[in-house]
Amino acid sequence: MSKRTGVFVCHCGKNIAATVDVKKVARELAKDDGVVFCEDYVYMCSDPGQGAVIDAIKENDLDGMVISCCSPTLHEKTFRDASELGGLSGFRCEIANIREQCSWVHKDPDEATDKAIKISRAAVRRVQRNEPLDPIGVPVTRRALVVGGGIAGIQTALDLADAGLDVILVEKQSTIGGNMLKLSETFPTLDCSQCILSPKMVAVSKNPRIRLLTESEVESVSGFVGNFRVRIKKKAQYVDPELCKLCDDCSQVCPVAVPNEYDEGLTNRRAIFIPFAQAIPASFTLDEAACLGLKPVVCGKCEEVCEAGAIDFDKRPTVFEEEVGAIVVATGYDLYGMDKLGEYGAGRYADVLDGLQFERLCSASGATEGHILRPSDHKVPKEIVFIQCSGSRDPENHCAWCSKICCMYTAKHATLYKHHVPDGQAYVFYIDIRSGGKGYEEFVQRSMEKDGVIYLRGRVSRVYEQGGKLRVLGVDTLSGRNVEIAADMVVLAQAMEPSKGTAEIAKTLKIGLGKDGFLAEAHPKLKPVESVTAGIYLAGAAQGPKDIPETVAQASAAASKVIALLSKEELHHSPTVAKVRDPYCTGCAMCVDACPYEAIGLVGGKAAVNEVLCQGCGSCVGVCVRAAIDVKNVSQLQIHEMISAVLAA
Amino acid sequence: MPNSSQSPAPEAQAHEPRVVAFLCKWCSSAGSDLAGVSRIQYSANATPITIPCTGSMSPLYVLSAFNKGADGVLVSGCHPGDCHYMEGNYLARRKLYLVKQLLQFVGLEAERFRMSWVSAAEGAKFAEVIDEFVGDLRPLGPQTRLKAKH
Amino acid sequence: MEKILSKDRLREWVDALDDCEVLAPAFADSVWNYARVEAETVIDLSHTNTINPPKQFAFPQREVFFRFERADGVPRLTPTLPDPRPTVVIGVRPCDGRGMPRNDTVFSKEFKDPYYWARRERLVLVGLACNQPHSPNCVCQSVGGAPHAEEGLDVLMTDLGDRFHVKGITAKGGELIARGGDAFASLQAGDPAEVARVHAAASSHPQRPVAELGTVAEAIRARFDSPLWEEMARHCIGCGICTYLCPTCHCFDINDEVTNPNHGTGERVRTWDNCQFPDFTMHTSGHNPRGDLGSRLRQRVAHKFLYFVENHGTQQCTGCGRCISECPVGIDIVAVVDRVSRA
Amino acid sequence: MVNVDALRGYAADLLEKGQVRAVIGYRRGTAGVLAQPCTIDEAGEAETLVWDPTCLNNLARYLVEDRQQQAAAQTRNKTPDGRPVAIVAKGCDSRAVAVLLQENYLKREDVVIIGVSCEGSGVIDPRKLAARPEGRWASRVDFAGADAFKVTVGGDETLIPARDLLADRCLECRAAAPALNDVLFGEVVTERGLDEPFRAVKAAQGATEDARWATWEHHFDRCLRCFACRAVCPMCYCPECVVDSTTFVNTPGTTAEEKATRIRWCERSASVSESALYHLTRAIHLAGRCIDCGECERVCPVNIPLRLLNTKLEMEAFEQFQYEAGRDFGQASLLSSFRDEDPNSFIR
Repeated sequence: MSKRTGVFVCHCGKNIAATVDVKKVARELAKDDGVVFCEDYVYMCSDPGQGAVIDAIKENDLDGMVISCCSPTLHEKTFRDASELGGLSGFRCEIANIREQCSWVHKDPDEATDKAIKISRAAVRRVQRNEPLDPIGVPVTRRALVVGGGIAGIQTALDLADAGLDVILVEKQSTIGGNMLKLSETFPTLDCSQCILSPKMVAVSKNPRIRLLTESEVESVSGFVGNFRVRIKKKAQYVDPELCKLCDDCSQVCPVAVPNEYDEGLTNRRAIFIPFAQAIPASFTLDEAACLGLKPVVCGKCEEVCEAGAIDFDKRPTVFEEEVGAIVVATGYDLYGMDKLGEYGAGRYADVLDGLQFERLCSASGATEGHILRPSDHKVPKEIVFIQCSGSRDPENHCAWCSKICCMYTAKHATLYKHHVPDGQAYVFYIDIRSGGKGYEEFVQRSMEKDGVIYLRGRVSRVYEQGGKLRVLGVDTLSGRNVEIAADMVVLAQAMEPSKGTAEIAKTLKIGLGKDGFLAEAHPKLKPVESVTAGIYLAGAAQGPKDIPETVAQASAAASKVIALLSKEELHHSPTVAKVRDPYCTGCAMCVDACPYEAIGLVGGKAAVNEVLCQGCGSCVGVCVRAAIDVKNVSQLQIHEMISAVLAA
Repeated sequence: MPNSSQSPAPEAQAHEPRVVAFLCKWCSSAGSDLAGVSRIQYSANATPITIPCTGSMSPLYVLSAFNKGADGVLVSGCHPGDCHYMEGNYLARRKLYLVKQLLQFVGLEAERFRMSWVSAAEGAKFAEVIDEFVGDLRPLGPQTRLKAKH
Repeated sequence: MEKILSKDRLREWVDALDDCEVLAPAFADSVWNYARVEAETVIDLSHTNTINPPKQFAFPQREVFFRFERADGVPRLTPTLPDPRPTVVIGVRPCDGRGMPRNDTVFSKEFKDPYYWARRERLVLVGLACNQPHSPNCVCQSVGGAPHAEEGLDVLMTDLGDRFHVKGITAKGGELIARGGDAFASLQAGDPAEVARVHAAASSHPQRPVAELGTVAEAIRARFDSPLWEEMARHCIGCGICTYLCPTCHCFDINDEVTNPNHGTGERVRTWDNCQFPDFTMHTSGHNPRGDLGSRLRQRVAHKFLYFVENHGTQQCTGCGRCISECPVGIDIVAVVDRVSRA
Repeated sequence: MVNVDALRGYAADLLEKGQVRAVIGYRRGTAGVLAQPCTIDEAGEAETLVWDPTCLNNLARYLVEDRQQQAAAQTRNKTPDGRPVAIVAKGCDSRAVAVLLQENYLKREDVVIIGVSCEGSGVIDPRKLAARPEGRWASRVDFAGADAFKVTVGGDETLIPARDLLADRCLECRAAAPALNDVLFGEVVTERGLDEPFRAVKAAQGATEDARWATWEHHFDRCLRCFACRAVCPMCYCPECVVDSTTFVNTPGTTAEEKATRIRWCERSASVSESALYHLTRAIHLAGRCIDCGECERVCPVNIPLRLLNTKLEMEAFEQFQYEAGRDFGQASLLSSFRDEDPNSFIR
């Protein structure tokens, strides 16, 4: 226990001193048990302030230090480092937050001063029982896992491999490329999406450091930063990509036709098929669910015609266990379900499409080979309506958030439409145009001015079919008039939502989700690519709506974080972890059940903490009826003393 | 007889409630920081004690605070689903629901124990929670029921 | 001094004691216990024995010795001697009356405990003789007492149906009766005989014998190391019922209760403690000389029937039977003494 | 009807064949009407076993004692006798065993549960018996079907309606026969026309806040801190009670620092505040663990209705979390588990 505690009370210029009588705080604290040094100072975080900490420790032989100042999120590290320089363990230094939690939120000087004394006093009582801990060293596995093979995952994997790290890239579908592979052109440059993406896909397939596992999913994760153990399940590989010669004989004989998800359901495909010509791995694949029967084989025609002998119906799923040091989650987005937009005729009328379907219509690799034709009758639409914020920015009925990219892709769609159908008319219903980004505003302006797209500010209330036309009822709030357009096609700029399975992967990886279901970053400003779990990073639209350049930037940022992490010889883990008081433990295992990190096990009938897994949350403390477990430096004794200190008259 | 909640003694009217606020480090403590950064003014009656997670709340912290004379005890953590440690707030919710039920059962004034979810982004809500709590406590006067009488 | 008090005038007497704290048995929560007599209280002396003996009125469960604080770094102590109102306890059963002088001995023999005596000197015990035993576990006569024993009481009342025979035993008792004035009547001719008849009838109820009382001390000494103790204590759960309810158990613990930890303010407090708690004899080293149930049962029984006899010349047990009736697991001091004696 | 001779024979047989180390059961006490706990080590003693409505104790308490002694023997480097212990268990007692199993305090193979049915009735409340004329002098109480007890005083036998003598906990009992058993004597009776579960606690919480506090202040004030409630409870097996360190865990390995840093949550003074802290902590520490054997209330010398504190929380556990202590020893404990739909509306 600390018996020579020092206290510094920071003025923070006037930030604290204007409300809190810092001299009085120092005077009162000086009277407390074990406080041997107590002073106030104008700016503790300044260089002389830190120097004063170092000097005070040395001159007064302090074994504990409290700085009453701003929030510990700001300068805890500063003062712990200063303490170390003074020869005192950083863990023997605590911050009393008398600025954010006191001087800034109270006006009455007496009340604020009284509260500042209590806060400081509690910190003194706590620090007096802090242990001088050493960080826990952990070895590192220099290999990373990337979950999701869209542009985010691809970029991360390439950057990591480039830095000399081995990468496992796991993709649920049979090709990498994700949603970007479905796009025709990209805003604002209108370059061909597949043309800029496919070189990266090929680079993935050719990179010896990247192990690509398509049709695979992460089943479970255990371990901790630097040392995760992942179980990955790969579906049965009925077509061997090494042997497949892409001759297409198999699909010619396949009797099955099902909607082609890679073409957003606009065309059909066979049970054995290749998603795209550019697919990586470059191989046909067999859709188990659509196939007439594999066990026992019902049809077997494809196997008969395959000269390469690439098809083997007896293949089974395989499960890998891999060790990795870091994980990047890049599971991407889905468009908000069309079925939820009944008022816009979605799902009812064949010519009401979502944005990705429209991309497929525009794409040369799509069903219409790049001609914009109505799915219902293959006629060229002469009047087309684009509806923005379809499902976005509607907290009552749909998604509360702005999906960020729809303004831009709608402008792109309208432009592309005009390029394909110069005599057609495009209308865009919008709430606002959000075109922040390099060249973005200019692009939108061009669509209006050069391509004559008519922008109507207002919401659409209803879309219904009448006389072979889609009647779009809306309002133009700028002119204050109701608008009715007889359209041939309606395109809904559906909101972006986290891809299906995001919640499951978050649970598997034990990372948090925000209220909206996107993966939660550790700090909205300062840690935008870190998840709340150390060693797990986020990239792309799984973390929130974003466009391609932003996704690529975040992917590279995540990669650089991983590179920095895995470049260390060993990792340091916070030592404020749970500690079992052996004689008190009865082995009831309530803590084992309560621990979210599986960090506690029973050894010899008593709870034992894996200090490396433990994050110090204290769930174990909260459930232990025997008080047989504590988190170091926030022990129950310390909390008890803090309660006493705060309430002592 | 202890003070009745219906008719506080005259001196009780002037009593300034003393509140211990257990704040989880990641959400509610950060939320209180945001209230500070935003300069949102609120009552100074609550003294914060930061804990790693509401899941680490021992029921004894609550009982002990009342024993030592707290007029009110607040436990504030992350919204369900937002726990930095994934599950701690769910464990806390179940446990502290029972604590609250028990305290009410023996007749501690129901208003004296409160729980809230305040995220790191909810500085304004933090201030509201404290002000409302202190406002509700003020008419009750001093907490005499569980307080140690020395 | 002997008087007759009609039952309907008992209240008159109590009302005359208006400067005193008056306590009498009351049946509440399904148990008899002493309660303060208030203006509206109907005093009911049909009680079996109270669950708590009257020792608490001289030896309360919590006694503050002094307060401590530190002002400007200098410790300061403030002694706190109790200064109670005179306290009259009505309806004390003779077994409990006999308990008081035993406690007086403990708290005065080597050191006169000022806290105990500050209360004790202002305590007046008004006994009520038992006309029949209250339970099969009443063994007052087997330990040298009687249903109408006067030892330790200031006044003894005997229930004669519609009236009490009231006898002043000590000077304090006499004064107390005198304060009742007209409420009391003189004895009639037949009263002494009636009192004697009631006492004799009460004494004639058979009670369980406590072995050969004179040989018990020697028997315990001889069987100190007998495995019998552990066998008899096998189901003891180590609670404090037998000792806390005992009219003569008097062990205590002393603790500092800190009220302001920042400035070292608080009180030094004496609280009851008891030899049946496992930590009672726990040493700082971790060694516990009475670490098993048998040695703790032996301590309790030997204290009553051996050590107290050695130190003070009489058994400490007064036969109230509480420790038997209230033991959650049926440990029966009469049977224990009997087995040890016959072993 | 439980055939007591068959029960004795079964116990004797277990001991005879060396299948168990001991049988924990009930025998006649030496004072008063109540049976008392006993531990039978030899087949010959099985004759003394009894089963009647005065067998109040929850004998699971002695499984705890037994495990502690086994552990102590092990630390003294004695080879412990690894055979199981048999225990005579009522419905509530068997639920206590289930909680001990759930908490790894025992292993299933370490205990042989000799279940006894409460005959559709239950055990008596000795205070209710003592309150009747001559009740203090009763020498025997026997089951007389589900609805009555046969009370013997001197040579006289009287039938008394079961409701008049039944312990409160038995009036509200939902399982008067042990579900967890290795052998069961007597019939499983599920339908009982007595009180609804949680009737008493529901009545108590109907009072106003001030009235509730007046009641509990009165009770906390009367508490002697004899800790009989804790001592008799099979679930209160902590090596050291967090509220009052009456059982110090002091080993040669305990450091001076540890001795100096025990948390004084609660003072030893038997004052309202300290006793409240003790009882409330005990209640919350028993949440999801109390199986309502009612022993705490039965043994309380000043008759504090302690059962209410525990049943209040068991009622909440049952109604809000569909959790029943002792129902299934494989379930996760109440407080180390949660569900998304747990009550949330009490939170601001």
